[in-house]
Amino acid sequence: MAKIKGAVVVNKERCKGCELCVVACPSKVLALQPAEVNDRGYHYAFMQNPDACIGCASCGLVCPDGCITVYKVKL
Amino acid sequence: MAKIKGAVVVNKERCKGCELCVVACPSKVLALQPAEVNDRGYHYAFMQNPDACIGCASCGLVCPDGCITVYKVKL
Amino acid sequence: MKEEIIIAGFGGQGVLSMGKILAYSGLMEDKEVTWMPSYGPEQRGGTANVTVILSDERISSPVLNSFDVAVILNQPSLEKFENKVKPGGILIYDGYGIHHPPTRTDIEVYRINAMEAAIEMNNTKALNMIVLGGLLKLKPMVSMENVLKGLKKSLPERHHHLIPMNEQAILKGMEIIRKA
Amino acid sequence: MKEEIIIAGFGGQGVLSMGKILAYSGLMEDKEVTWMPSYGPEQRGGTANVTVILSDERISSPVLNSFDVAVILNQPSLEKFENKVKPGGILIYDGYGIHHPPTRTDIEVYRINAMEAAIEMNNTKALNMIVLGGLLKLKPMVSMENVLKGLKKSLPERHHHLIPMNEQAILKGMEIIRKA
Amino acid sequence: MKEEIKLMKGNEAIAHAAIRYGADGYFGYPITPQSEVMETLMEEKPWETTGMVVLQAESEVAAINMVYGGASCGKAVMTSSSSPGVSLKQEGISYLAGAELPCLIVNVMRGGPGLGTIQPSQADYFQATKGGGHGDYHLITLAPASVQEMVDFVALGFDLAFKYRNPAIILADGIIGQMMEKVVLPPFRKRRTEEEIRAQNPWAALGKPKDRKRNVITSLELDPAIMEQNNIRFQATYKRISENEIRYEEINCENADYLIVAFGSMARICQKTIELAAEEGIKVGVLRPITLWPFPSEAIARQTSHVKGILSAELNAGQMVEDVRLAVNGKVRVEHFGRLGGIVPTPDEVLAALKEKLM
Amino acid sequence: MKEEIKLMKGNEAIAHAAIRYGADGYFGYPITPQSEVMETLMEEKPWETTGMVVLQAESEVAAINMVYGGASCGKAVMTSSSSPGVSLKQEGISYLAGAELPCLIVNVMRGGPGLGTIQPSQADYFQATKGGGHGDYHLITLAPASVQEMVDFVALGFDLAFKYRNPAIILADGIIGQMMEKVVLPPFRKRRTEEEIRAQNPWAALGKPKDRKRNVITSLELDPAIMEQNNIRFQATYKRISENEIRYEEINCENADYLIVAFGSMARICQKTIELAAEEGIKVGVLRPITLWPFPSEAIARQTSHVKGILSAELNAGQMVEDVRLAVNGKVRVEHFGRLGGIVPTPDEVLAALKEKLM
Amino acid sequence: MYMDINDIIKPENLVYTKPRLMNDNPMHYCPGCSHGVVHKLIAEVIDEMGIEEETIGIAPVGCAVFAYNYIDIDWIEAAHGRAPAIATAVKRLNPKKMVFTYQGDGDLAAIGTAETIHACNRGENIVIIFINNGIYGMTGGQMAPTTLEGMKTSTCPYGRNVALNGYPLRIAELVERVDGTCYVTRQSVHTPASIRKAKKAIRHAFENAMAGKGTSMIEIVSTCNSGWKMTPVKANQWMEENMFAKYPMGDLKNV
Amino acid sequence: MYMDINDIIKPENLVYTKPRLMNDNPMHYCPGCSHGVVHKLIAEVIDEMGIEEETIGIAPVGCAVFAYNYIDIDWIEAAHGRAPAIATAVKRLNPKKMVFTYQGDGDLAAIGTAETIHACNRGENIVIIFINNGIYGMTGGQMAPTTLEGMKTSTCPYGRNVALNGYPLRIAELVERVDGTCYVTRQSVHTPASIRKAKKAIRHAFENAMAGKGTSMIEIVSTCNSGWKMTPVKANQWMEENMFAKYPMGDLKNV
Ligand SMILES: Cc1ncc(C[n+]2csc(CCOP(=O)(O)OP(=O)(O)O)c2C)c(N)n1
Ligand SMILES: Cc1ncc(C[n+]2csc(CCOP(=O)(O)OP(=O)(O)O)c2C)c(N)n1
Ligand code: SF4
Ligand code: SF4
Ligand code: SF4
Ligand code: SF4
Ligand code: SF4
Ligand code: SF4
Ligand SMILES: [Mg+2]
Ligand SMILES: [Mg+2]
Repeated sequence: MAKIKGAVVVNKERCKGCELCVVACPSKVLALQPAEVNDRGYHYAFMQNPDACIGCASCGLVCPDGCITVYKVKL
Repeated sequence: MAKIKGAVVVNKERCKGCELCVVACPSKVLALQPAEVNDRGYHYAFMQNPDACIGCASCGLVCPDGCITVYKVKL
Repeated sequence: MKEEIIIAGFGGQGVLSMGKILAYSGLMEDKEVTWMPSYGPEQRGGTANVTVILSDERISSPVLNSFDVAVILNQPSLEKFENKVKPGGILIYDGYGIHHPPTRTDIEVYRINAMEAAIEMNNTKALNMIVLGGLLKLKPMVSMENVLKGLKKSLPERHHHLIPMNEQAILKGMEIIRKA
Repeated sequence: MKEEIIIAGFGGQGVLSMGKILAYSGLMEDKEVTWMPSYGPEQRGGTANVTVILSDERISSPVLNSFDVAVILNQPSLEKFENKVKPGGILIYDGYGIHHPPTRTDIEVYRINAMEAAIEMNNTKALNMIVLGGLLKLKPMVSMENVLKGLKKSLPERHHHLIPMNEQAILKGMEIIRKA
Repeated sequence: MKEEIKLMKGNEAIAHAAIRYGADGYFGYPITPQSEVMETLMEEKPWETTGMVVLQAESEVAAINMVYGGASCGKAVMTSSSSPGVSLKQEGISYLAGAELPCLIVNVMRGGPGLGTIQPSQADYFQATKGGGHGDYHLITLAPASVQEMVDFVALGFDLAFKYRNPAIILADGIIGQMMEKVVLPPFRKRRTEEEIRAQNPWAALGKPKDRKRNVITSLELDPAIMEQNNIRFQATYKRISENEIRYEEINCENADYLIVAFGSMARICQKTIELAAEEGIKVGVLRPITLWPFPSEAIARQTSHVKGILSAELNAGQMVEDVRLAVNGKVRVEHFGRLGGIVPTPDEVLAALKEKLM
Repeated sequence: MKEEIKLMKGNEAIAHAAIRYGADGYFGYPITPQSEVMETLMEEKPWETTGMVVLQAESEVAAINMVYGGASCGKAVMTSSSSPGVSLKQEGISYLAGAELPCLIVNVMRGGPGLGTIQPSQADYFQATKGGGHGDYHLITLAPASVQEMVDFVALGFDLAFKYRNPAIILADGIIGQMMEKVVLPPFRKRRTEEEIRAQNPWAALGKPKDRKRNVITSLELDPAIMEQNNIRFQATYKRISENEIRYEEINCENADYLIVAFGSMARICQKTIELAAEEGIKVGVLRPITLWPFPSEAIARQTSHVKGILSAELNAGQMVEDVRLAVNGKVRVEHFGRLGGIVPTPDEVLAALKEKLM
Repeated sequence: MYMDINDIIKPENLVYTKPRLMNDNPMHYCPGCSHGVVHKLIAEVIDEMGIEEETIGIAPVGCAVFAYNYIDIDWIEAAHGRAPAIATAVKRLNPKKMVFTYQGDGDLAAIGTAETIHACNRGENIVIIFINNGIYGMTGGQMAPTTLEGMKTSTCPYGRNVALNGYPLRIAELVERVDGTCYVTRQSVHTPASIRKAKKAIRHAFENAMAGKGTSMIEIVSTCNSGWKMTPVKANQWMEENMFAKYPMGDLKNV
Repeated sequence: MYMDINDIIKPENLVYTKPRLMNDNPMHYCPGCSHGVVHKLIAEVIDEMGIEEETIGIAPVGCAVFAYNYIDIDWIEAAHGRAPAIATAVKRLNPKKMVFTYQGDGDLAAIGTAETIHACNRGENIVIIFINNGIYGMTGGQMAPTTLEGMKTSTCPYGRNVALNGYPLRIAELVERVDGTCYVTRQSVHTPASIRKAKKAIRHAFENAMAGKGTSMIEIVSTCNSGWKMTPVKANQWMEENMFAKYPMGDLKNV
């Protein structure tokens, strides 16, 4: 079985830091920036643990603001 | 079994000649006046066949205008 | 020429359609016409009336408080309209529905036993046409030809076969109307 | 005496309640007060502002276009209100939310690192009280005693145990405000 | 089909005129004295001929919002009702004005307030002309005085509504709605195709092609600065309408000593008053506003050069008289005469009132 | 409990004043900027203390009809809303007037037309004073200019409504509703008992005892002759109200050369304009109508003896100015100044307008 | 034994007469209209329960708008469709009173749909009497939401066509599903037996309201012979043959 | 094998992104609001069906009033509660277009009850997307007809009490009973799986409308974390634990 690897890009300025992607990720890839905020004052999401990403798109699906783009490769 | 006899009084001026009492009567007691009309122009109901009345009150029940008073005696 | 007419009776007596035929007839004669009905809730049995004006000139007010001619088919209408007839005007009534006839002496009163005649003709629906005949006898404001044309216009196609019968009723009315 | 003040920031920063406490404090000093918030749809994260007027006399217009003091807690508000401060007036801002500080030179500009201090105090909710302290340091328009009374009035009973902590925050704010 | 002469009720006339105009839709709810509008449409089944949609809504509120929906697509849509039903439509009417949508509303007025009576009245003048709904807006208000005008004002109302992107209302009453008169019906016009609508009303929400931005029909604007600009635009439209679209009829006005201002069926009655007055040697003229908004203020003001007094005769307790007074601005005496609750005065009553109040 | 001094929003003030007045019921539906009225009532739970009923209705239409129901029983009941919601209530309001029912309506106006904006406005002046609903009727219209008046006018509105058996409306705006000011709350009054209501309002539908005929609350009358008599009775009531209940405030009017007429929050702003004008040596007075209907026409007419011009300053495109012109009847120049769509002008803007338009 | 009629017509032999609470005003209804029969039942129930002094009726816009002229209790005339909202306030402000609405199918099932559903959903302790005659009687026989498929009215002169006009709406089936109703039943008044049943239903509903059990709705499938353009006798037949299939008799809910 | 992120982030590896029809305007919704998720699904379905030029959306009064700012199709903003009436006219006048409404629970289940039931009963060929978040979000968190028993809102600050405020109203169960609906389903968008299901439901509904099968209603049980005064994550949990019992997931009707 081919191994799958993924990566996501979060639109930092669009993100509202709702945390829904964080809890939806099966691989605990994502987290909210603990201190830094974007221009609108939100602690935005980022890949804290990028290696674990399997490109399942769960984060993208649940993001209400359409901030997440997901990429996937089969190795 | 005691025989039952009834009689009805139709409020002639209130009657609108709708004929509902006529068809509701199980004993074919009632009819509409064929020619005569009341002040409001209606062919009102009357006891055409008074002897047949059994005082069942069906006519009174169905009369929308509350024109019929029913009396009954047990002989 | 200008005729201001009120027609009044019970709801089912064909008062409005009599007015309508009169109005259509006027239209056929190229007259100006207005037809203004009383209107109200739907219930059967109430009274109905219609004001019809036929005129050679543009008609101003469609609403009138006095009339050249009153055609009266029941008692309540008589009570309402008897004193709205202009002095010298005409009042026509059907004897069947009127128990207390009109009393004014400054107008011409006519009686037409239209209901009786209709029952005789075996067609109580013809009542209003008989009355119309009586009216036209007294006031030949439209020609018979145009009345028939008016009838055709006001009846839906599927009822056109009834026109000859209506014509008969009108002629009957012309025959039986008489001074009261 | 009359002070016309605008307080502005993000929705969650306690802007409206800071204004409310100021207004209540004024009430305790028997001043006339008006408190006029911006209002809008419920969504979190928008900006909010409130105009507070304290005066010894009856207040006419509660709506103002220029202010004696502006208290500014985020960038959009700075952009909106910087030029609404009267010449010679005061502008106070929190360094945390403001990346591009004010540029006017005809007004007195103060900076208060309230967010930093609040984080230090482990109580980001205290942000607005720290700022209030800073404001009162510059403009002692109400006595501390009456501020505490005002706090009591504006907080529901069940939150009265928080008053000492609020007092501390106010004192902190008085301490850390400084000319920018 | 060509022009046709017919005898019909005002309400029926509205229906026939709408079909012939090429209206796209009618949405209504029964109420006396105007139910014949929808009944005639249902009888005529224009959906089988011109393609016009006719729908009985669940309420007046639904009906006016259906009109809002249809108008949003650039369609020529209309509704009709009578006084209580029109009150229910006020929110919707304000939305139509706020979203700059053309449409035609018909009010065949009956006596109020409340359930009132079903007899004729003109007591919704204020509601139609000053804005019964909220906010600053105006309806182009047409007051027919004959069945022929019921026909004519359907086309006029739609045309003005589309010209200015603003709702128009025909303010009739029970008399005009219920009476039959001779009418000349205009020839049939084709309903506009979707392409024509897209071309003529580029703002219409008909689906977004690739080559334009999305169209949004809305009256919402939370930014007061922009909202003020919107309102300024509306006011500019009202100004243009006032400059171009005032209509009125002057009857016997040139040499009149007294002027009656009256609209709709009341104007018909007052025409007879002129005759009665002439018999007594009193020179009376009638100025009949045809557009109630915009109101013919200047035309009335001009009359003050020669008349001694003005009577505003209305089937209400005194509504249009305010606009007459505003027009006259104190130059001559202005009085009101009205009958209420469904009573229609006779021509001689009007004359008596004129004599009593002005002479 | 006694009088109390508090700091609160205008909307909250309405709620507290209603409880203290002894109101029997409130029926409302949420809408910005007045939702705090119902929210405060729900927080206060008066049903556990005074017995007042508070109910969130399914719509504004339901709410006004609940008011109609409560008023029919002789109860002191009220509703509140903002512009679009008040438009929906127009049929119900006309019914309340037509059935001669007392009640209190609150409109905290926002900018229109349509969904508009939620910012403050005074563009429902026509709707409230001329009759947004159908038929000839009037609402007793009170225009508060402070949170204290929001408190006071609840009692005043109810009292006038019951005195004349006619609905009263508080016509406020987003500023008055949302701002907090110091208020003195009146002491609590007991709600009237059923016996008291029966004695004071013998017309109330509360169940028919053997010793009177049935009470029927209705606005229907199919006989136009009787309906006209009903309307004549309403008009007589309006006349009595106009004779007895006009209220207004004159600020600096005695020696003024120019007069500003303004109501509600706009009058507050114009008070500051007086000061600014004085600095420039211009003598300006403000006449603040407190009752918008009946309108203080005579008080304004009296000012024409000494002022050179009048400015009607409003948060709308020109509504009250018509009543000012009608009052002045051409004697001095009357101009209008307004901001639209939720924009509130500053005192100096008003002064600039005054100078530009009148000097 | 021969007995003269006058020997029978004596107060002590009375078995049926116009209800005491129904006054002598002649009713404006068309001859044979179902409204009159239902009026009588309501008057009888109020009388029998001894609550005439505590009862407030809400009359609709519709043919029954003049109900207040015929039954001697206090009445409130409602704006079209709003009777349930009015009843809500009347009952909540006077919790011990008996409050009922009387509404037609245009009133209740068209313009008043929201008020009906929400009063039922709040479980207002009121009774809703719903006269379903499949037409707008008062205004001249227009289509109602309950008009049957194919049935002709003045606004569907070629018969109701579901593609154009939608389906006949069964309101009782809807309010049955709403939690606030305690009793939903469908009755008729076209025969002596059905009249007796309908009266029992009305009585049960009134008792529910007084006991605070929630909202009761009694739908009475009725005729409008005038709107249907039939004689009253024919209208009753037509109703049985056509209406009852779509609107079946009996209780839908009784908790 | 180690792979750099930049080796993955390449157009050819794209598996998920913001829908094409959703533009870049920042949405005004609170962080974590369900509205955004549903917007995305609608945008995707329209795109996938290739009907963007034929689709007209009706935006409500409610938090979603600005839906028209985010999805690049033609829109009509509706008066509060009236979207189904507007959609009726739009669809009947433009029978080939795809017309859908997007409504909150205050909009659809309170003030718009009559318009909703009647559009469904007429079987209008439209789609109704019904966002049931148990509260009036836009106006500051007042009680909605669908607010749960005991749930606190600004107009029931001590929790919804059925005696005072009535019962939570299940609209889907009502419109299911109405003959004009062809598809009535209840969905949610709180997990990737539920989002995938909800999208299928929306697609099915859109196809129904284009095929002229009648009215489809998709109720989406949603959160309003702001009105509920919870974090978005907590709100989703609370919804599962509390809302789903009263508003169970799944199809109620699919004909
Ligand atoms: C707001 C409003 N719309 C319409 C009307 C006109 N109207 C009077 S009665 C009625 C319908 C009557 O039908 P229904 O409720 O079925 O009662 P029925 O006469 O059949 O007993 C209508 C539409 C009105 N009075 N008010
Ligand atoms: C006629 C009218 N009444 C009330 C309002 C105020 N209002 C705006 S949105 C809303 C309710 C929103 O709730 P919901 O429909 O559940 O949508 P949500 O915001 O929860 O998504 C209300 C009552 C209005 N705009 N118009
Ligand atoms: S694509 Fe899957 S694994 Fe990767 S971050 Fe998103 S949810 Fe986690
Ligand atoms: S779900 Fe979207 S908005 Fe929420 S934190 Fe993640 S990226 Fe940001
Ligand atoms: S009482 Fe019975 S038997 Fe006698 S007339 Fe009436 S229905 Fe007939
Ligand atoms: S049922 Fe009554 S109204 Fe009808 S005919 Fe018999 S007595 Fe007369
Ligand atoms: S119109 Fe129909 S419902 Fe009305 S009274 Fe006549 S029969 Fe009865
Ligand atoms: S208030 Fe509620 S529904 Fe509205 S955007 Fe915020 S979370 Fe969403
Ligand atoms: Mg009916
Ligand atoms: Mg909601």
